Amino acid sequence: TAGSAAEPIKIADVIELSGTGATTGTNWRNAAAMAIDEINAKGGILGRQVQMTDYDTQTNPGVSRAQIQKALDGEPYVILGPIFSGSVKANMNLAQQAEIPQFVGAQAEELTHLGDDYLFRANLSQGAGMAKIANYIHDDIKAKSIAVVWVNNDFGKGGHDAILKQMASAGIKIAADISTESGQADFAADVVKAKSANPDAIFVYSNEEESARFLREAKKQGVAVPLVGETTLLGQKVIDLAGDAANGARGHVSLSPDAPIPAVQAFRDNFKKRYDNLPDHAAMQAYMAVYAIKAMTEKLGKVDSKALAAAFHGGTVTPAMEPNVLMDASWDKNGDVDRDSFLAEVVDGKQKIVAVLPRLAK
Amino acid sequence: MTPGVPKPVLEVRDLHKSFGGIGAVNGVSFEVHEGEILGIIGPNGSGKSTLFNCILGQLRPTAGQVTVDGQSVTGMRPCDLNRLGVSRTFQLLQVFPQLSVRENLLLAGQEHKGTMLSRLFGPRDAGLGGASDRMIEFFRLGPVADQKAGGLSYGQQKLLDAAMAFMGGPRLVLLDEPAGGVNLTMLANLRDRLKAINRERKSTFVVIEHNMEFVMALCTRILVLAEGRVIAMGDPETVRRDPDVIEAYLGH
Amino acid sequence: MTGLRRLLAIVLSLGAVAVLIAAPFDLKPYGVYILSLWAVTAIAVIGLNLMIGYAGQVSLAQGAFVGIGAYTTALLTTHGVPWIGALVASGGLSFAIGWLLGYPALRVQHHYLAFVTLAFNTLVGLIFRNEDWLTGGIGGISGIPRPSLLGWSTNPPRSFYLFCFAVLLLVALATWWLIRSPWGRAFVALRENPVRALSLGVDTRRYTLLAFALGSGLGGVAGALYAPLVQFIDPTPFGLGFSLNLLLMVIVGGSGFFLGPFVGTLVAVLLPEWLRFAQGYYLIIYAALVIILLAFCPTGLMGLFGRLTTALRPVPARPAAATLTETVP
Amino acid sequence: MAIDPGVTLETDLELDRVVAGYGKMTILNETSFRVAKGAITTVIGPNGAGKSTVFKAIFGVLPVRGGTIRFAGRDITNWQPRDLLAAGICFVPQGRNIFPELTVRHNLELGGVTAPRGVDMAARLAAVMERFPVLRRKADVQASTLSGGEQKLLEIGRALLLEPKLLLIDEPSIGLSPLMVKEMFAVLLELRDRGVTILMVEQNAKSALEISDYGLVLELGRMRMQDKARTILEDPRVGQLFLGGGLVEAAG
Amino acid sequence: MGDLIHLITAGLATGAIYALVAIGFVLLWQTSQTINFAQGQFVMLPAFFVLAAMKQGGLPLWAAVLVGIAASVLLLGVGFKKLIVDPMRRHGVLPLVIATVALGLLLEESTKTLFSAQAEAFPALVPSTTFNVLGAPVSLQDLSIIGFAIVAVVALQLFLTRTTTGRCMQAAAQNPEVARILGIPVERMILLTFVINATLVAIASVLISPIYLAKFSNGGALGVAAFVAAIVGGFNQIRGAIVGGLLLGVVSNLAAAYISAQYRDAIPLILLILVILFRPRGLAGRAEERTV
Ligand SMILES: Nc1ncnc2c1ncn2[C@@H]1O[C@H](COP(=O)(O)OP(=O)(O)OP(=O)(O)O)[C@@H](O)[C@H]1O
Ligand SMILES: Nc1ncnc2c1ncn2[C@@H]1O[C@H](COP(=O)(O)OP(=O)(O)OP(=O)(O)O)[C@@H](O)[C@H]1O
Ligand SMILES: [Mg+2]
Ligand SMILES: [Mg+2]
Repeated sequence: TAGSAAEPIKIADVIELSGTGATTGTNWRNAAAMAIDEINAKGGILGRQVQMTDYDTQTNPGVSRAQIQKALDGEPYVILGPIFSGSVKANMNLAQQAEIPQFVGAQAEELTHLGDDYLFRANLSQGAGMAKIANYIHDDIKAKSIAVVWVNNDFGKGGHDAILKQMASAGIKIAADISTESGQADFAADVVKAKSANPDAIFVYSNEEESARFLREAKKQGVAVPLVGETTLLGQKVIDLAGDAANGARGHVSLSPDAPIPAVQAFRDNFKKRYDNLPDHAAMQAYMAVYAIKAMTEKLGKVDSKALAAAFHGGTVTPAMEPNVLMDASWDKNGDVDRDSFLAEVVDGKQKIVAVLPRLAK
Repeated sequence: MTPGVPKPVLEVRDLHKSFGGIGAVNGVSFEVHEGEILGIIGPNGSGKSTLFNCILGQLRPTAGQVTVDGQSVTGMRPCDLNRLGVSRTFQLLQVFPQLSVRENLLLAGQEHKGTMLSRLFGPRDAGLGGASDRMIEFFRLGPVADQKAGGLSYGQQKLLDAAMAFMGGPRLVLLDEPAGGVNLTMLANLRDRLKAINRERKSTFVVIEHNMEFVMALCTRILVLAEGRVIAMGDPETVRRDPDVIEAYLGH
Repeated sequence: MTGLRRLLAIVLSLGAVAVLIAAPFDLKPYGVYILSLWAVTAIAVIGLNLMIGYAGQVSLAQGAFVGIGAYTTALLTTHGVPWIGALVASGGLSFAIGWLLGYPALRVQHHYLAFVTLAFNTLVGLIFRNEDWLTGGIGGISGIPRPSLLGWSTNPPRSFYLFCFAVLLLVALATWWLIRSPWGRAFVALRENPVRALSLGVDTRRYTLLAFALGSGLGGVAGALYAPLVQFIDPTPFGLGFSLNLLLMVIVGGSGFFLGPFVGTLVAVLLPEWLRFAQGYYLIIYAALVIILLAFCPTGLMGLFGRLTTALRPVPARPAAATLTETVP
Repeated sequence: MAIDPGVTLETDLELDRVVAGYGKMTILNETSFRVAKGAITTVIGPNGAGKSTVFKAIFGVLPVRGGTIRFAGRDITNWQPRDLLAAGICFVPQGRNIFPELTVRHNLELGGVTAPRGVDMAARLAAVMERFPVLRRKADVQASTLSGGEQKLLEIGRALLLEPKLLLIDEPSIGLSPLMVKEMFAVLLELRDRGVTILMVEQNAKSALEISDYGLVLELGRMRMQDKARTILEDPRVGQLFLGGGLVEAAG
Repeated sequence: MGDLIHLITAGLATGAIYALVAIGFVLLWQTSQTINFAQGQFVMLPAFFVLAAMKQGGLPLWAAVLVGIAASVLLLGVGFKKLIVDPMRRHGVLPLVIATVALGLLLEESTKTLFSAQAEAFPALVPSTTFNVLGAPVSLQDLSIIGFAIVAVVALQLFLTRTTTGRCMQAAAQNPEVARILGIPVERMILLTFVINATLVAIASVLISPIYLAKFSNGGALGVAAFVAAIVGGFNQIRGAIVGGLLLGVVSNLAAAYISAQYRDAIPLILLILVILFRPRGLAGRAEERTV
């Protein structure tokens, strides 16, 4: 995987560019591409240019496996993606066999407990995220019971299971457990159900446009209790789509382009300028992952996949090493990442960060 | 006339068929004895084809009984009836357009040969090669034997349709206007062939036809339908002279 | 099929077989994987072609049957049942369910039937997703072992490909025999003129159900190979999209042609891969090409092949009949 | 219903060495004949001779590969049906040619879509229904539910709506009861007397030739004989080959 | 009780959307015997034309809408008919079905690549004011959709059955050869069909998108739902689209609320199967023709 200084460093981006995951996948790809262009413009990594190739998984595990295989045939330095846990499960062992580190956007809890020491998360696991949500609901909202509205797909199911676990341990009662479909248009039934269970809060965990539609329907039906979300619900995209129906939505944001950090906001603006839409958290993950790889590689002083994987276990990257990693981030022995995260609330059409939650491990 | 064989091959008892309340067949009864050739004539829309469709299970009769060899077959599926040796032709062309003429004939016969298994593992032509060749020969379809049936002329398709009805070696055949569009000379052969089969195999025919020459020359007995009712029945000459028949059907 | 055409077809197919056996030895693992995927998918498409191309029974549920086969195999083999057993179970189960799914076809045809099967496909998908206790739900089933037969492990990509290809060959030969037997003729009769067929003693009900069961059964067989190929399954791949894609392969290859499925699958599996150089545009180009292809040969690639070979054939003789000039017999 | 050979008859329709066929197969091989104006000409010939093909070629349904077709002095080779209708030619094809899911009335009306503005369609429609009362009785049922013969009547009626100058009619008698055949022939004769040219194919050749002025024998896509209908009718070889010589005696 | 009424009204609103899309299917079937699997995408696309006309062209909404309709008539009407339908019509339904499946993919991918992979908010023609009906909130948008769907259905039904042109269109579909022999301009009739369809989808798109949001991937699910609606209602009667659509909308809401959220999508499909098996012509459809 090393190679002479002449040839570029190859990064394989195996990601959801079509199928149900296309939206986040595209965000991820765009951010990664942007990061790499920036890096190359500044002279690359250790003086070598970086070259990224996209492999579309079509949000289909079988295809993702084929694409990882293809990527590996090209002998890349690292692999970025995929985001969907199913795809990761289908292809992670190939990367492991080839001993190539793989940075995934997948949040499913189990992934990092399968003893794969080449798998790294670019984002908090749902476990970690939900733990913070649980505290928030318990301490700040002081809810005794909540309704959980989740999208019944790869992404939502994992979150659903995680939050239920957390709620159980926090002793908060689940008033209603409502599964919704991705691409669902009419949330009347779900809001009715959530309302009639009269909980202290409603936890909404779904994709962007579905979240927006839910917020609108909730407003239409005049839901009074707080609508709590994790990351997506508070993203600028959802706010734009939902209009003023989004105001008052609150919750935890694992990564936010609106974080009160200059570097983050610079990133957001560049991205907006380049792609004429706002980055979502997937975009940030990818962007930060690429720079983390850069930072760690330069720290190592050599381009060596195996060494890189080793270095990331228990390793930390900081803006001091490379400003564009945006925030401190450290990976544990399982490959789980840990970062500061935020509590936010939507106030007249903008996401407002109300608190920064420190890393668990500090 | 027919030899007085006691049990009728086909017996229709008080058959009714109505569509949305409007009766197409209103209480038709008749018997056909072994070796008979019964002609059915009647004005357009008098219920002849509907009668056939009810006898053969294509349509479910509103009321009435149909028996073949004394066994009730009312509501029996056409394919089971066909396996009992009852076959038919349709008034409107009914061939398998994408299959060659020969394939059409093989298909027409294959379900009468062997078992499901032998049809899967047995010979491709189900041992009907000879039979189909003879049919092709007789109906002058030789030149088009390997053409797709859909590409045949109207008359040729009509003949193929008739040929198919005979592939299974049936005992009772119901023909719905076999003469329509068939060249007169071929028709003469057809008539002779029907008579021959009827004589040799003692097989029985019921023929719907508007071509009176053909009917008169072929049939041993004629049944006249009008508005779904039998208005006359008897030997060709009597029927031909029957004033009602002349009024309703033949014209002066 | 005329002698010339048959000869050409046979020569081509023998050549193809030889190439396909030799292929994996100078391909990277990825190429081998794609070839295996082709072989597996082709089996499902052969089944679908049997239903649509021959018996004229439109099914939009073939994807679901691949899924049923895949899940059955995954569940059994991960619980220690040998693959052969799983294969029989997968095929058998799909056959049985296919038989049941055939019943609607006795009442309705064409687009109505298509939508019954479409609904069925979605229902199966929902069961895969929601019945965690059985199917692992969205989490899916991972760690599916690849079979080893009489000590020969098919774990390495090449071996597994050859294994899939062998199964494909067997299926192909069986189908070839079937469609040329009187059964095949009866299937075509269903497609061409069920009313007439019925009056000729063809038990259309039995043959319809058989067509469904056999076609779906092959779907199951494909599934039994798909599971160990990917070694992980979840509900996503077996949705309506997959069924439509399988249908696409039948039509693009040429429905009602024996070789259609092989060609159609090749196009649908390989073309997107070849086009990946076009990065973000590859699916656009792929879709456009499919449309263009169908616009130029709606009867599919085999139909085109047929047209080309007929062009080589001599002009058919004008059908003769009795003539005035010839003396009367 | 005798024909008067005396009347002066100029040519109305002329085929000159017309070549046409299906796919690679040539059916019409330099077929030439003339059709007299204001007369009934009947084409006879064995099944598959190419009679319907001639009609399809004339009416632009089948591309003409060679030769020319002239009507009223104009070259109409490969014209579109729409233009032929405008030129006053109507075509009643062989077989079943209806719009199954439309009502009988609407089926009829569609026969007149190309009629020039002014004409009073309602009146003509009434006239046709007068002629074939069954069409009035069933005016509002789906055409597909008509009996075979009734469907044919529907087609014939439909062709009369435009009051054509030249009527091409392919085996109109198929499926019609003798009474209806008489009626239909009567209609044709009336049309002729109004100066309409009629070119008809009939397998029911004897009755057809009896009302025709001219006969025309087509065989293997070639015109073999063309003469006064009576002459053709009496030609022994024609009788043997195409008029089922045998049939006559047998029935006689 | 209030809940029930609310579920029903909301269901009717969504149902109207399905109906609006379903009309296209039924129309295409009745007047050209074609099935368009890209119908969902057809409804998804015009919204983006409008957005583009507003963003790039800087037009006001109403002008942009006209542009959208024009574009869709051109592309999804004339273009679709000439480039895709014509070559395949003669070869039965299946090749066209597949071609339209591919077309659906083409439209989705192009929209994703050329416009945006993300959902876009879409400006509403009618204000989104809501008022109460029996204690259930109903928005003006919902009403406008139901209204338009009903108008479209009635208009088309009259056009097809009462006018000669309408009947010529049906004739051209049921028996093109004979239609040609009678001098019916078959090609023009079919073109007309697709132009009408294109106009319908464009208007549908504009009405739906403010609620549905404009997104490249909206088409698939919408298309299938509309299909189901069309079949349930009756594939050979325009009015079937309304019946099926509204029924479907209500049923899926009630199913989600009272039967099973996880299997909410299953209930309408089971309904579909039952309808097909026991009333193949559909709830509002016409009986099929005589077969023998
Ligand atoms: N499916 C149907 N629905 C409604 N009416 C029908 C149906 N089938 C037949 N009929 C009516 O029943 C009557 C008898 O039809 P049938 O086809 O039996 O007449 P037929 O005696 O065969 O006439 P032809 O000699 O013209 O063939 C006709 O008036 C026809 O309109
Ligand atoms: N669509 C077609 N495709 C291929 N061959 C055809 C087609 N139609 C007719 N033929 C062939 O052309 C020849 C003449 O057919 P045509 O229909 O003109 O015969 P015809 O004289 O009308 O016979 P009939 O008296 O039976 O109607 C026949 O041999 C037939 O096989
Ligand atoms: Mg009849
Ligand atoms: Mg003819």
